[in-house]
Amino acid sequence: MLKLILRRLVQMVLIMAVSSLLLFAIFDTPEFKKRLAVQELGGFAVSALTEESYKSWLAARGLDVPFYQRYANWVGNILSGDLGFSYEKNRPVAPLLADRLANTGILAFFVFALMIPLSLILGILAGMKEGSLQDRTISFVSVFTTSIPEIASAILLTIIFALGLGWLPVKSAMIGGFNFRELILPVLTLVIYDFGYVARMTRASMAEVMTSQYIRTAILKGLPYRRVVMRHALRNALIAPFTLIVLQLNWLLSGVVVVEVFFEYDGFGKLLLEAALFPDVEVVQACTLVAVAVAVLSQIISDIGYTFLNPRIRFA
Amino acid sequence: MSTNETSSKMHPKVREAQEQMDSGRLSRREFVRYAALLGVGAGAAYAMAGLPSPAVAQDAANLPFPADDANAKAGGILKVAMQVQKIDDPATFSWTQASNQTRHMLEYLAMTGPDNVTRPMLAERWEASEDLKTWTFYLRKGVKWHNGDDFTAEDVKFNFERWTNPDLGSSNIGLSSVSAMVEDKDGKKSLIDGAIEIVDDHTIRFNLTKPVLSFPEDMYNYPTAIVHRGFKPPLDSSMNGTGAYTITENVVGDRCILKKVTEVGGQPFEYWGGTVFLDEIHYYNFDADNQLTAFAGQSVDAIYDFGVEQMELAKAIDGNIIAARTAQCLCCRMRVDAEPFTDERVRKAVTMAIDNAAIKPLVYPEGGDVGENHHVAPVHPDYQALAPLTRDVEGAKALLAEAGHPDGITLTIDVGNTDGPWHQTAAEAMRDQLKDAGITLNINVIPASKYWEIWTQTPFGATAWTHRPLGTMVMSLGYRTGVPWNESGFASPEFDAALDEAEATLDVEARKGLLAKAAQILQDASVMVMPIWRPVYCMASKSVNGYPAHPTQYHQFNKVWMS
Amino acid sequence: MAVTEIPSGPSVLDRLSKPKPVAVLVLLMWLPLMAYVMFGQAIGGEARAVLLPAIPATLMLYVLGIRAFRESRVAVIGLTLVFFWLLMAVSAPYLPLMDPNKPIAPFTTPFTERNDLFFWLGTDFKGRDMLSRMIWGCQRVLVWGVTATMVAYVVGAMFGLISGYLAGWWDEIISFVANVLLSFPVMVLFIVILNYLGPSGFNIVVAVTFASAPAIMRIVRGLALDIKTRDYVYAAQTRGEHPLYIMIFELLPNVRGPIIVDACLRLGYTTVAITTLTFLGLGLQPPDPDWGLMIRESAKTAMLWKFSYMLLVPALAVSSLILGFNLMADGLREMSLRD
Amino acid sequence: MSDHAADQVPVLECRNLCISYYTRAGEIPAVVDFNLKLMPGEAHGIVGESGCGKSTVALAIMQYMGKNGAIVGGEILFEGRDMRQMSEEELRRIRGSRIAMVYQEPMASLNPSMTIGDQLAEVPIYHDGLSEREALARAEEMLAKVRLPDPKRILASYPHQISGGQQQRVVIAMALLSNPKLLLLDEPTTALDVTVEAGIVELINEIAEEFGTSMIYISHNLGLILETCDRLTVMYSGEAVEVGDIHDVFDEMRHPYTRGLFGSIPLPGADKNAHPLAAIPGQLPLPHERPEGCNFGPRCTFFRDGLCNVGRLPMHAVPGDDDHKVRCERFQEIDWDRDLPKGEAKPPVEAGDTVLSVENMTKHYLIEDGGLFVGGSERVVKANEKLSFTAREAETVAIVGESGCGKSTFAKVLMGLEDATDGKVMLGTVELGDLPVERRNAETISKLQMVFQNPFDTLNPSHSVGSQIARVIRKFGVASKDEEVEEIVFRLLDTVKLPRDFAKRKPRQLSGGQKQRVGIARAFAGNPKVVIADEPVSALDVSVQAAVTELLMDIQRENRTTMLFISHDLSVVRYLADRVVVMYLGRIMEQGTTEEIFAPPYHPYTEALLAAVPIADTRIEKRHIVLKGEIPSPTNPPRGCPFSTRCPYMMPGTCDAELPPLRSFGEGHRILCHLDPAELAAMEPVIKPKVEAAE
Repeated sequence: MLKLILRRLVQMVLIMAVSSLLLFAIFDTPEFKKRLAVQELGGFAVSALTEESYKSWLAARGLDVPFYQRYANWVGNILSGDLGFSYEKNRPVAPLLADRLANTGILAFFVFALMIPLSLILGILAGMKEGSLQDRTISFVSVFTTSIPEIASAILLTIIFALGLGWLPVKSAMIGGFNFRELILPVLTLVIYDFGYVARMTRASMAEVMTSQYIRTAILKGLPYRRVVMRHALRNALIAPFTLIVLQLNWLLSGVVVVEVFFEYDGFGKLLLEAALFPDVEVVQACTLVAVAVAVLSQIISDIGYTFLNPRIRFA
Repeated sequence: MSTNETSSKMHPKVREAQEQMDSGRLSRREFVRYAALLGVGAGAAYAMAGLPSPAVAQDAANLPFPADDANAKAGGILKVAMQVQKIDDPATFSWTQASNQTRHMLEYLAMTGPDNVTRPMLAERWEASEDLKTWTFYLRKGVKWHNGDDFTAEDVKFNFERWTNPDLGSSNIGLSSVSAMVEDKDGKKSLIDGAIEIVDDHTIRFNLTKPVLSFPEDMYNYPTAIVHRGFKPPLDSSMNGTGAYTITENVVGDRCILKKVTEVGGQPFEYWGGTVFLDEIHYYNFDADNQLTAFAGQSVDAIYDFGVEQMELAKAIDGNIIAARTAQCLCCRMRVDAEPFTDERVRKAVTMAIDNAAIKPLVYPEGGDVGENHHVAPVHPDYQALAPLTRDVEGAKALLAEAGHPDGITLTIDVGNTDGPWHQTAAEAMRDQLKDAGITLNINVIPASKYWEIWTQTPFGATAWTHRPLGTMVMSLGYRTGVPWNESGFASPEFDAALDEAEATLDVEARKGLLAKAAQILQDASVMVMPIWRPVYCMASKSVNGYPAHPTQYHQFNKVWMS
Repeated sequence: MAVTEIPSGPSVLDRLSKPKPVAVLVLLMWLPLMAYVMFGQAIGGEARAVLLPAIPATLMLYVLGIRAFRESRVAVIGLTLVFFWLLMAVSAPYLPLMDPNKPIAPFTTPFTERNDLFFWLGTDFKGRDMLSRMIWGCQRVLVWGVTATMVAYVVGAMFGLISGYLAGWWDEIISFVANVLLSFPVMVLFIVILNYLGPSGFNIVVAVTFASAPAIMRIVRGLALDIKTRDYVYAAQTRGEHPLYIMIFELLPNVRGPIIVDACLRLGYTTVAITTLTFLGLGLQPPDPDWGLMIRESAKTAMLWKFSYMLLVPALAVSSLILGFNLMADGLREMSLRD
Repeated sequence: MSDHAADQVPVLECRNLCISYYTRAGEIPAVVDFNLKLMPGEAHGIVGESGCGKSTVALAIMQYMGKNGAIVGGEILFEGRDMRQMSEEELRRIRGSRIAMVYQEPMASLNPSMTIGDQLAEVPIYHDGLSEREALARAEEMLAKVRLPDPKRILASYPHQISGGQQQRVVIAMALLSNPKLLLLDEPTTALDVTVEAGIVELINEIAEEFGTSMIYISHNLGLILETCDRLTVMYSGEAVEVGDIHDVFDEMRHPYTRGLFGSIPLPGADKNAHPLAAIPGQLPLPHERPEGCNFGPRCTFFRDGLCNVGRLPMHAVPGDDDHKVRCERFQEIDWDRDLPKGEAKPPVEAGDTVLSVENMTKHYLIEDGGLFVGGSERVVKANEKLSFTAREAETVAIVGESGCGKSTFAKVLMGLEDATDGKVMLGTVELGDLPVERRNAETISKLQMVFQNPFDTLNPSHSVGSQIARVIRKFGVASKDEEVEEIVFRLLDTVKLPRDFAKRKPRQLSGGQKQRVGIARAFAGNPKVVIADEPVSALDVSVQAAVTELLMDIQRENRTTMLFISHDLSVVRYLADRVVVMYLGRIMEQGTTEEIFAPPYHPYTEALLAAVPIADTRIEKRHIVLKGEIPSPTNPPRGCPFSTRCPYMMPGTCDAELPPLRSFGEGHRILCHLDPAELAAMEPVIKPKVEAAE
């Protein structure tokens, strides 16, 4: 097990190294540098720059050296704890990223706090009696909600709760400090899109377990139905959803982009998009590293969890 | 300063101008602007023109600000939705927004009001020599820096020295006033010795190499904010200004918070400009998509700028929409050295097939001016109307046929929407009109940043030009042979000569005529389709009083108050 | 000898005995639509003529589809939704619609008349007819979405087969690359790739391929690992078939079934991705109508109860298409489980 | 025991039981008009082929029908009470305590995420209200009773940590924990190896004696039923066709299907030349395609139109024996002694020259115990160790062994999918051992073909039958023109007795037996010299097995092909093999002609194997040998003789230390054993005719 985790971590570092080098190479084109200059100086100004002053502008930003050299510096800095500097936001990346990650973390916390119980309960209720009315209802609702992409559910929720009923604020910029009411719509948007998927997977897992032979054994042993479900079915049925939920962390990093942009919530996704469009290379780099780390760590957690929940692997 | 005092030292040109006004060759409004530039107090100038002076404080302080509103209440926070940029060095600002962030902390020598009249600000008054080559600025006494220092001529000199240092990369060096203090030495620009003279603590004189009329106007160009003589970038490290407010927090892309300065080193701070009402000014960074929503949700009290596409939305929200005429435009220029535009007939066919007057209402139903396919706007003081353009579809077809495209031609225009989606709307309207003349226009929409990479090279592109105070200024920036921003590749000695002549002519009326000549050359060459001079819209909630609309979108909130 | 032999098709017997009307119909529907959307401008003036054969083909396919799916009500609903949009896509130039790009009467609310024209779904901020934009808008989503998914499948299946069947170093390398790509959240990958390549339909295809192919590769790899233990593969190996032959003729046809369900789901994801990316400004570009673009443009102008129809229309349109794909996937899965 | 007192209440009685499944196609009757009476202490067998409804009956008795099954008629009386009238709670109390069940797949029947102790303890906790400690103690006791070593360790184990045989013992222990009145055993040994199966069967018999539990034993294997049951129901296609005392049914069967079944299984005495098997023609009807009248009608040689295909047939009691009933309208008209089904006798085939010779063939695998970077330990798995034997033209050589014996690896090396580590494999003059299939030429490849075990896997479901055969024809260069290829495809289909229009069919339209025929056609399409048949019939139903086996033999006979017949079923081997190779854990333990193998001297493992195979013949008496333990893992074989851990003759210090010598008994008969040749020769035959015929 330890070996597996170690291997994953080594793999993570490898992936990070490969992807960040690639990113540096990608963002090294003259077009990107020019774009950066345009963003900073304005289109008119850039085209009025002489070759020489453009070069000195590049030098001032350290963009005049080949990307591998910058990469080496950057890696050195990373190792010493310096994540770089944001051209766009004019501040070091580390505190910037920390702020944004914290915001996304808050968002994610509420999403999971709502989504996990909701999807597991619905999934189990549906999977317990495959083909029953409650199953078909829950299944249909979950297909339906997963079919509404975040952007559409954000719109629908905004129209209903903010524009129509006026119960909630339209945007979540939180300019007056943290405001729970502004968090509701983004959280709901993400939950609506995601819970259906997890519920369906839970349902499938539960349904499969319920038709398994050991459940038949348990029933024919004369155990009460409650005991069969709670003791025999649940644990086995929840293995798959558990790993899935952990892996949703990775999904969430994708989902938050559109939600944060739509609701103007200052989180990781919005930062990433802004940085990519700017192009704020070091921020993109840092965001990507975080994303990869989250992805790989969630895989590790899901592996450990899977092993822990599944004695077949734990005592192999 | 009293009117008499001013008139005693009145610049001879003022008399000239007054004569022109009296003879009807100069509008009264233009006379006021002109006289103010030449050092006549704005109040006096208005009086000379026989116009009612706007409510500008007329007390002894000769303040550039509007008069205090009798009902004004002190206190409150003004929250404005605007892009929050970095403000490392005011001299190198690239955007108006950054200057708005610092405007209430770092002030200017002069200030151009919404009425386009330039009044003294940190300067108390100025004088120009008869040949307009020597300018003397008398600085306001009693202006204090936030660190307790007095504001002196040393501060001003320090700023000019910075601006003229090419290593800094300030765009101020390109201002006609500043550039007239600079010489080329060994291929490097540097300040001419003796160009700046400190007469005394509060008097400074500039000796220019060429006559410049617009010196005071230049001194309100957004990167000319005056910093303390000890300034070292970045600004964040030592916030120091002369304004009524100071920046307490500036988070790029998020917020910029200004607070009223109340005390300096234990001493109460007395602002030279009289009463200010707001306690704090907050700028919040919102996407264009979200700012009106934020406004409607009362997250902010005012919006820096919104596009015409949001007008209906804005109208539906409770608030004051404030529009200003500008010389901002969309210049759909054809590169005269790129196929198929090398053939003037093709270009002409394009301009002939388009009815600018029909496009404007589609793009800007309210406000704005119809363009005339050259680059002088009706708001420019040196504008003179040309003969109206008429659409001639048949003529366009004939020209096309003559140019070897009897079955029509397919053109592609690059649109970057750098200034908002209205670019595209305008291009689409052009497309619909061109269709009638057998010209198929493909609209290639590309991201703004991409557009800035190609704007000077693309054969056919829609470029947004920002507001500049003078027609001559923008004409020489954009259409002189070989200048860097000459995006159309237009090269006409005739045009250059006409422009030179216009710039050298101080007689307003003559100058207008000469500029019109240059404009006519440009129009005849069919270099561009210039359908529209756009208005700018900003918005303030009803509780914001005295929110000024400035064509350059400069914020001046000293006399703004919240009810 | 045998190693260099180029594999031939399964058999003449098989090929002759089975004409494939469905495949012909699919091509008849798809190719014109693709040509129209991707190269419409190049074709020029009467480009819409190419769509003529596609309309009856779409209708016939729908009828065939209904017959094939009749066992599952869910699948029929899904199919109906998808084919509704397909039909709209192929027949949009022939429908009595206003020009989707022409500004007529800005901010006209739905079901009102203005300038002697009746606007069922109102107009947007530029005054363009929403109904017309909604119907035209499905063309690009469908064409680019399906194309991107197909390309992703070709690439993913290819690598999956190689990785699963050949195993060893091939597997190590391909799996590592897939892992690298899978470690990026999809949206991060999209943003980085599209930012690099610039926004356009073709680049969306590339981005979707990068984002989806690794997952597809994993599925196919898993299936290949399973199928390669089957006796018929063993039989092919023992008669000395070239690995390429085995992958293409023994594995691929059997991988096809299980991945059809996944493909339907993935079509949904791709539609979401394209709409979202376009909303973020990284996808399809204006002026031609597209749902994501409609949302993007309206988000600036319509954040008000009385203008919310501008957002509602594209949001519901895109949801209905995705619902169609998902229900089809559900129905197909249900049917495959019953067999 | 046959005359029960009238007052004795049957433990279980099924009356006119009808069970249906509801599917898309509508209601499908799974079991129709099923009657059964089980007295206390009685063991009742239900035998039948797949789809006959035997497992459905068991689940119906438990009242567990799944979501689309339902009991549509009749009664199930448990100790006189109709279970269909009971409430869920009443049922729950009966399940697991009064009626218990043992399942076919022990691994799947145990919850993978609970310890065995927890799973066992539940039964007494919920049925007898014991505390957890008491329950665990009872569980431990019971584990000891089912002869599981170290019950404490097993209680703490998870199911996957113990072997399949142990799992089944756990399931049996679980069933016995509450001392049930009735035990349902649904194919309890099918998933197990023969020698392990023998142990379980022994256990079941002991339980019956010790606990006096009534049992219903469901199996497809007549031999097993004979070893375990008192009475027997033969089911065919949802109906009981014959019920009676085990000896009555075995010796005086009165239904054509029952007799057909017995004719299809290779009993001792059957011989491929003199007494070939008599297959039942046709195939099992699908549940929704059952014929009118007698379900067996279409396959029955005694079928009479207007009699057998009219209405629903009742059960008739055999005159003179009320307990013996048959569902046949003509059973009294048939001369049961004369009309014995008989295959056509065929002349024996003379074996030719040596075609294949294997000499010291060794195959080792390296398994890397993955380390993070390097330094993971490597283990050697000795899959095949020094195999030597020869096969001659037209000869059938059977390779016999249980799981893990290395027979599949051997096939892989032969087919060129693996390289031999050492030794030689000669096909004619071509050395195959280190010649992978890619480097073999078409001729070599076509000389050596294979028939696979699993009919559902053997054909690619995506291609038509014809195209799959055609591919082989082309590939081996038999023909290349389309017409010629088609002609050959048709001829091959004729050969395997399939209609020509099957060429166009997809495999899913074929039954298991038909697929296997196509597989045979494909193997013979390239005119091979040697065909490896890997358990070609073990996955088929009994009545189909015979036909496919006969077909295979006929084609082999005709083409004078050498056949390597891999099997675990000694009955089949004895029937068709000329020579036999017995393998255990990668080594050949014994080889010789079929007669030599089936008569002493035996290798102790051969002896145990022979004793373990159930034989459905009442006239045969078998010695009782049950091996202890399980087959060791090939990755960790015992030292010395691989069989030493289970051998009843094990001599400590010798057998578990040194590799035994190869002892030769006459030409070709070799035994790998430490036992003295004399001792080996003195062994008694395992199978011999019963001295006294059963009554």
